[in-house]
Amino acid sequence: MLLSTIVFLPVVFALVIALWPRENSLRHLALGFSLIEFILSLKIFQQFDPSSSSLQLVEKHMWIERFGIQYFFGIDGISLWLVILTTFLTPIIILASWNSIDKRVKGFHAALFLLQTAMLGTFLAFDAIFFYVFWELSLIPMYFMVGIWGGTRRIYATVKFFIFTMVGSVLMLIAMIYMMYLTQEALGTMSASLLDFYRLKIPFVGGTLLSLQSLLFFAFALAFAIKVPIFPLHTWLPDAHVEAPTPGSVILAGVMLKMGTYCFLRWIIPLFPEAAEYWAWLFLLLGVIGIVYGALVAMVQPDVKKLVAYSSVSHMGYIIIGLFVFNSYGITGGLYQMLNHGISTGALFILIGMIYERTHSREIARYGGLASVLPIFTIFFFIVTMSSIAVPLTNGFIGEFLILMGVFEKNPWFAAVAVTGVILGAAYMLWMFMRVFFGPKGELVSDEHHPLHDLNAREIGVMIPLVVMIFWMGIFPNQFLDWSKASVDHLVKNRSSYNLTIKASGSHDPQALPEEAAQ
Amino acid sequence: MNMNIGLPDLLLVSPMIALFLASLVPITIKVLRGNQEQPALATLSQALIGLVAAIALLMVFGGPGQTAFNNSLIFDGVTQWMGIIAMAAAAGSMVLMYENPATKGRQFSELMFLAMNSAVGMLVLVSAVDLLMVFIGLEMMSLSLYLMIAMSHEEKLSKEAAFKYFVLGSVASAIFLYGTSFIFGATGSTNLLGFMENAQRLIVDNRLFLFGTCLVIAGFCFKVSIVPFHAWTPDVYQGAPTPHTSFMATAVKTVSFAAFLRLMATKSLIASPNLLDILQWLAVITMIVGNVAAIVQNNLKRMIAYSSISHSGYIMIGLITTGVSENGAFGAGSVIFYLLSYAMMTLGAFAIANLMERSDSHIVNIDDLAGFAKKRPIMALCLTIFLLSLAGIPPTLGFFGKFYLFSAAIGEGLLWLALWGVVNSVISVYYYLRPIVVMYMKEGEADIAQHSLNATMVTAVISAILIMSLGMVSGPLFEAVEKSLF
Amino acid sequence: MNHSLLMAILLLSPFVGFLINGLRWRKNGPNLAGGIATVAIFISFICSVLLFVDLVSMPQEARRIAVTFFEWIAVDRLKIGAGFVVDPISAIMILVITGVGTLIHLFSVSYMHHDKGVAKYFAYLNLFVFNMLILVLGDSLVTMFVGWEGVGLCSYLLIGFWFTDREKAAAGMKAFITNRIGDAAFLLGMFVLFMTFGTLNLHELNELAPTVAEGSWLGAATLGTLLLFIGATGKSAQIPLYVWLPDAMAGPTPVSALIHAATMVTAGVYMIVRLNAMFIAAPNTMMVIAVIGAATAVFAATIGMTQWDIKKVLAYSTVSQLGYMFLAAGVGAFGAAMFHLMTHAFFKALMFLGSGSVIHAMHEEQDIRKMGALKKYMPITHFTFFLGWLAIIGMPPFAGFFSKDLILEKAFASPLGHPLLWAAGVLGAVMTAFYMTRLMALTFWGKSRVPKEVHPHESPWLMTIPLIVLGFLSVVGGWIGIPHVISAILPGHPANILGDWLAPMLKVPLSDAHHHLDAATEWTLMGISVVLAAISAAVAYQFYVRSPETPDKIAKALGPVYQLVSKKYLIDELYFGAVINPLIRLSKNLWHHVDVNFIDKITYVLGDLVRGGGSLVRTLQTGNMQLYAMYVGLGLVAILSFVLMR
Amino acid sequence: MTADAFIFWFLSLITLGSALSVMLLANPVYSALSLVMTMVGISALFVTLGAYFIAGVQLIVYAGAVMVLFVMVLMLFDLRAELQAFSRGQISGALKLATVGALAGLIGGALLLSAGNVAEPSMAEAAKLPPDASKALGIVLFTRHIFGFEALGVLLLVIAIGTVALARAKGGTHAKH
Amino acid sequence: MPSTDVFTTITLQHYLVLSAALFMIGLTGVLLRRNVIVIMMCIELMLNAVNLSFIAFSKFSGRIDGQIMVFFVLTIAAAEAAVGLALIVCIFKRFREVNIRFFEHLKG
Repeated sequence: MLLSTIVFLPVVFALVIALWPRENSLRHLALGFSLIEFILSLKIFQQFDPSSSSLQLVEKHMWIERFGIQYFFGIDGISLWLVILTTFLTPIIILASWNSIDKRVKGFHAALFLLQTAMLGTFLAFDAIFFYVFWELSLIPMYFMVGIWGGTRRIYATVKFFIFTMVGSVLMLIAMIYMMYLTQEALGTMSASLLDFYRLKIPFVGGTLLSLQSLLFFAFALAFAIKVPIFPLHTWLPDAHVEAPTPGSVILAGVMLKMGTYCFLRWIIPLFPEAAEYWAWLFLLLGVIGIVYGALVAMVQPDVKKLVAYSSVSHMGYIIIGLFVFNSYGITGGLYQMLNHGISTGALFILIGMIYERTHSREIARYGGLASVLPIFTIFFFIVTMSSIAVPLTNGFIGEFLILMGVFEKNPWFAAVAVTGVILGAAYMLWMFMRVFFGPKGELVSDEHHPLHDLNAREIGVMIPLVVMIFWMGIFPNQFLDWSKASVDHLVKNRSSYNLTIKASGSHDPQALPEEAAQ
Repeated sequence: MNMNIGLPDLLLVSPMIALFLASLVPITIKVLRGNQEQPALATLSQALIGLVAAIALLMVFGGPGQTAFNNSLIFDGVTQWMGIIAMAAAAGSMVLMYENPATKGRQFSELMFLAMNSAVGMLVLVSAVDLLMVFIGLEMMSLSLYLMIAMSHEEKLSKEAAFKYFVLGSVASAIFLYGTSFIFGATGSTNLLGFMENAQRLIVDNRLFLFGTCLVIAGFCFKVSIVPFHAWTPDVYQGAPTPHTSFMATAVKTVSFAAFLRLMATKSLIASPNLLDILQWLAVITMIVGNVAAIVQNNLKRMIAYSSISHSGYIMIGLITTGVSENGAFGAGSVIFYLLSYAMMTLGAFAIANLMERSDSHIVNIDDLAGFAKKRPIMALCLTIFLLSLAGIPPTLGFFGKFYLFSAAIGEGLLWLALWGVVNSVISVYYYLRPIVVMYMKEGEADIAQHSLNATMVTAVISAILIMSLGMVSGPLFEAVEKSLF
Repeated sequence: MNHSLLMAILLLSPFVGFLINGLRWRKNGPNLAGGIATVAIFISFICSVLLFVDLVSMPQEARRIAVTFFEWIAVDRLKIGAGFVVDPISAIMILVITGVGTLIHLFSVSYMHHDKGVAKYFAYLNLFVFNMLILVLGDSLVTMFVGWEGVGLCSYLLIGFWFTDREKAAAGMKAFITNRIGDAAFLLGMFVLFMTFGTLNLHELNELAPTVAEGSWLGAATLGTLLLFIGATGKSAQIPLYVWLPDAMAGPTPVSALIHAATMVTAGVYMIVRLNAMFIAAPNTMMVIAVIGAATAVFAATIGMTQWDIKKVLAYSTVSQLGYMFLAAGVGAFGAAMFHLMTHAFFKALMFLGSGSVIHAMHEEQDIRKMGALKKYMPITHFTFFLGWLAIIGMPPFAGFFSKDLILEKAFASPLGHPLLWAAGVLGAVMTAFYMTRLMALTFWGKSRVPKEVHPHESPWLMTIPLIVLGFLSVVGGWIGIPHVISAILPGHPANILGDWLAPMLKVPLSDAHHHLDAATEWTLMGISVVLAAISAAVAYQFYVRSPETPDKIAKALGPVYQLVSKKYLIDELYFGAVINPLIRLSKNLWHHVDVNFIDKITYVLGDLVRGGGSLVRTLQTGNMQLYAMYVGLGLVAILSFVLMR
Repeated sequence: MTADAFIFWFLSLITLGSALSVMLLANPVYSALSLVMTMVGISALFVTLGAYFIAGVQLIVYAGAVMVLFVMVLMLFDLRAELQAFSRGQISGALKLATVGALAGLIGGALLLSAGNVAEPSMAEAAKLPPDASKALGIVLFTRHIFGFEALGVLLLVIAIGTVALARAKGGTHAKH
Repeated sequence: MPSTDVFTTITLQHYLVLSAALFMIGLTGVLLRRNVIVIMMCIELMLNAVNLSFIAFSKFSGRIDGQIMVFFVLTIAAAEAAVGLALIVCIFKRFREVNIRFFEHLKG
């Protein structure tokens, strides 16, 4: 029941919030709820067995028997940290948006919790259609978040976001249905369970796009590639980020983009091993282009948020190339980088939100000399910047290092190009940092009428956990990687005939046993 | 001639009888009261009781696969489900009529009488397996509808709509009949069950039968507004009073598809690849035309009208699936399920449109929704649910409708139809999002009707709740539908 | 004492200092902050000494104290621990770092006394030392890389310490990004080595290094070391990535002394020495290193001769001296490289601190044209600076003489060496003597050109004590590496202590392991360089003290050449014009033309297509029902004719 | 040429001719009268086909009732010949004609070639079919098609009430301006 | 031989083509005429064509059901005419116009 509780508790929270009569205590309530959820998600560690590569804490019930669609939650080392990331970021987001969301507070928090459910469900669902429901569901709260609480061009941005994402996912739906029929052929009964999908041997012919496996591969890949986003499907991202309110940006960058990369790892690579292998060059190429392109374009952005958005394109490029080299380094690095990016880019967006609250501008040119006015803010921003450009002992380094190493093992040339991202990343971040924080005071900073105040206790409280995580993950990565190691190794070793078993024994959850026995 | 017609037949048609008798109640009361309207609520309740009775009788007596009156009527799963959907949708629409400025008030009894008899026609239509009965049912339904539309208190557009509908409908009827005559000529019978076994052979060998089938299909296509037989739809939907539009878009469309489904169930498509192809193209073109035209609309009703055209295209996918599969239960089930979801969400959407109408000639534009979310948050949420469901976003019922439809199509190897379907659902997202955008993200003072519209709101809320909750249990529901067929 | 505890204290003491000062950066005053920081480093120094003593007490072959605190990254074959190792090479480094570091901290207390951000300054400085220690102690390339980037980061922070000046902030950024270019190559180098040898542990890499020299340019060892060397050029300011170092003088002067002279910039050399076996296996790399080193030595020296900023002169001098170290490393004389590294740390730190003292006295004036005759105002500074001067121009028996001489000798005689390399080295030495003398002359000697409102004065004792200590070290520092030929005539003094100390760690060039010059040649070489340097110094003295107008004449006579050199060969402009600006233009074009006008355009076009279709349908929907009936008819025609086909 | 054939050709000529005049004549009253003529022609054709009862009904219902309705409405409106009987728009006109032409070609062609496609005469029924089939018709109508017949009754009732309601409705036939 | 056949032997096809011709004339009228009443008449024409077709089939296939169909169609056509004329009157009252051109408010 743990996973179900974790996934669906936020819906209950959302309902309670929607019905809560008093506006002024709403934020406290939401914060409390999100903390409860976070603590609950930590209970996973208690019950999770890191030494097993099997699917754990499984909850499996038939949902739509006609198609073999199941209510199927499970967790393994790959999804574990993304779940924690999601529950970890939510209280931070609520705290960060304490003042910035000043209209329709109720709706905002309800949407946030709904979104949390959708994201958690995406990470935990192991049935295609069940998964798809969460996947699509996540669009709606986000759509409202950007559309209602966003900036001036919010409607354009949010519709673009919705339609871009939708384009990819509908093809995935078709592919999923097709695969359900394939399971019917192969296994006798129709099943939408991912574990049954894994058992399929889908015919693959190299050299052509038209072999079944390649077509299915691309149908899935398109959906995920748009979500990630991979160049050249990224143009929705900068718009969405710039227009989104701070919490929206944080969720978007922190978790939603990870849904794409996570699914590459969960779906694409094990489901279509030959096609993934055959088309890996394409994704490596696009990933590398994304890294360089994102970095270059980020460099010349006049808007801080857009800069960070493009930096996301660049960082997500790393994750993609990491995943598509199929070795331990790349995949571990990719997985780690997902968490890193979630934390550091999330933190960047929070920080940008904080300064935006003070000056109502994100134009780099109007800043300057902020460091002497807002020293605490500067320190946090600097730390996060360091994480973003992957300075060792911050989390970013571990991810990038492993990814680059993995890519190098597979194809040194791609690694050589990708490594320029390390340089360009430093260039655009530090250049921006210099223009905003250093030098003489800019027009916004020196405005006599609106003296800027440094971070208050709440804002520091928001940043502290993030900063702690940045260093914790940078200094003790093994504490994190150990939980995923078995799953990643299992994936890497058995990629061409991947399957996932359900962990039957050793579960601490007494209720899990009869359910599995029923299976 | 074996002519034993007896009580069983009467029991089977008891829903129609009951509904007809119920329809006489309000109008009789009006006559007895000296041409004075009884309270509208009483009229409405009588009508609803009639519909509920019809549903109940349909469920009780409409056993699996029984025929009545010498095989001219059949009572099977399709009849039951489609009948129930249509009756429920009609009931919902009648509730809207009760509160719409263009339909409430004077002559409400007559309106209810016509609407209920239209529903009787629907029941005939859903159970008809004889093309003659189909024709009678169709005409009973349509003629009442023309009169209903023309009776609107709005004096200009509704009249035009009624007349357009009438003329084009008559032409379509003529075409349908002409086709029927060809089929009669070719087979000596107008009963679908009569020539079912031969249909596959005839469609290949017999050009008369082929043409007859095509003409009949064209007649159906007109009723369910498949492009290019659709042109009446936007105009009539816009011109008619909103509850009537809802009535047409939900109940009428459902039963028309039921009759169409019967024709498809003759499996003649299996033998005729040409017919199959052209139907597929019609489905695709319908989806595209409906969706792209909806994008450029400002009038809310007109937009929903075009969207309804595109939904016909989706349902066509299911019909084609039914037509090409050996056991059409999956396809037919998906069609029924889709119609169920479609009827609910469209009814809901029209309920909201109803809410917006201030006078009998008020035209509701999408931009008028600005600020709606602030003024009526629950209604806005309901509309959001309806629109998302229409767009097929999970976990709404609309998503599952599409899912079953596309699954059925893929199962029959009609992958490319499913692909067109999903591509179109992306296009449709654009315009379904527009009202949501306007409601939630644009500032404005939504002008909504001042008079009380409780019944409309209840309808909307019930629809919304059903859409959200039935989505979760759609599996058993779909299985129930599928198992009850054929 | 327990080694791991000692090591932990060694490493963490500066870090704790950093934390204290960093968290209380608004509250700690200069004395408190400085005190904490200095003590922190001094504790490290004591630990270093203790470790060193332990090391000495061990048998020669087993001189290695390795501590692994925890496993840091473990993925597949990659196992990186938070492991630190003290061996003869790193022992020297930690002594230098903590020793010189303590002095510089001490100096800073006074130097930064009036700065508002003094606690922050000390925090950064401590952090730097912490990172530098990680760099030198790290037992694998990755741990080294942690320090490597960490010191770069601190350097960035300290160069841009006075960030309200955009120039200074930009200098910091330039340093970081230039370093990053090297770091990127460093990463690739690590990957090459790891993929080939399966480990990144320095010790294991040295063990696994090929025993036969690689001829190919693409061999693992060659490629890996070459890439690592590119990393080193970034960190150690060699051609072509040296451009950041002169700009780095924007930071506070003690920072220049510590980071940009004594410690950080030598990291590249240190890295090469650590991996000497691997480098030795790659003669092509060695050749590149030697050539780059020699070229940098000469090239930077030429620029140094034309600069007017006291710190810029020293900066180019540093670049040049680093060139020497690379030259040494490149010819396989790792011991010499380490030796020069150490002596250079002493005298260059001295000179930087001295210049800091001068700048302090001159109220932040750095232009040597506005100085002169400071000798009388600042006797201690002058005297110590004088010692440094002697050391750097290689006058025996000062520290620089021995190390530089050793390098030149190896450049000439090593199997990897070449007379041309030696010649370049000598040329560099000559120029060094010239510009250093010029610096001395213009700053301390000759006539005073000090503006009237400035009243130079001797610095306080907190600043002069480090100068004195370093001055002392500049004199005696070289005595631990006295060549055999000299020790032969200096009975009682052991020859080349340093060489012996390092010997077990170092591999000599593969061919000809026991190559020795005969004494006469050695003497001759020594003589040539010393005499030429002395002459050069004398000429410079003549130019700048006796007849100050001569240089101008020569400059005029040289015309464009002089201009070019004094403008640093326009390398910065070249980089900007050829790389950075085009890159920014490219980026803008990418943004406008690819993102906005192409990818988004496609979506707009698709949208317009759909809307166009919608408008088309609208126009067909005329409202005329006869037309609608015609559509019905047309549809019928379409269906019927279609079913007739085929 | 047999008498049958002559009668057929004669009647077709009348029917088609009057049908064309319905379509072509500008004055709606003439159209209406031509329509009556067509009905009569068709009725006569029914007779040639042996459907005497239907022929009678045709005359009574159409020529009698329906046409009277038409003429009454025409009188009500008091319409004169229209200046433009046909829709404007040459392109659309041509298109419409082309459509009808194509349709006529397709259907006519199919019908001409349909000789073998007609259902085999059902021997059982044909035997029972007397020359005057009215009785048989009645039997079939009230047995096999009883439900349709009843439904028809309902339909007529509904239409009757409905049209009256419409006439009384706001904006209906009796509405005032 | 065939030429005389066509004229002398009246077959089913003769009736069918005749009915088709009537149907097409009716359709043409619906498409082209502007007076709504005439359009109605043309619709009646189409229905009559259908009736003719039914009777012809009925005769030549020897099934009486065709006549039943015609019976129904006749009745419903009459009902349709009643409804149509009621609508026309209704429209005429409102628009004072029977020209189809004036009923184009709903479009787009």
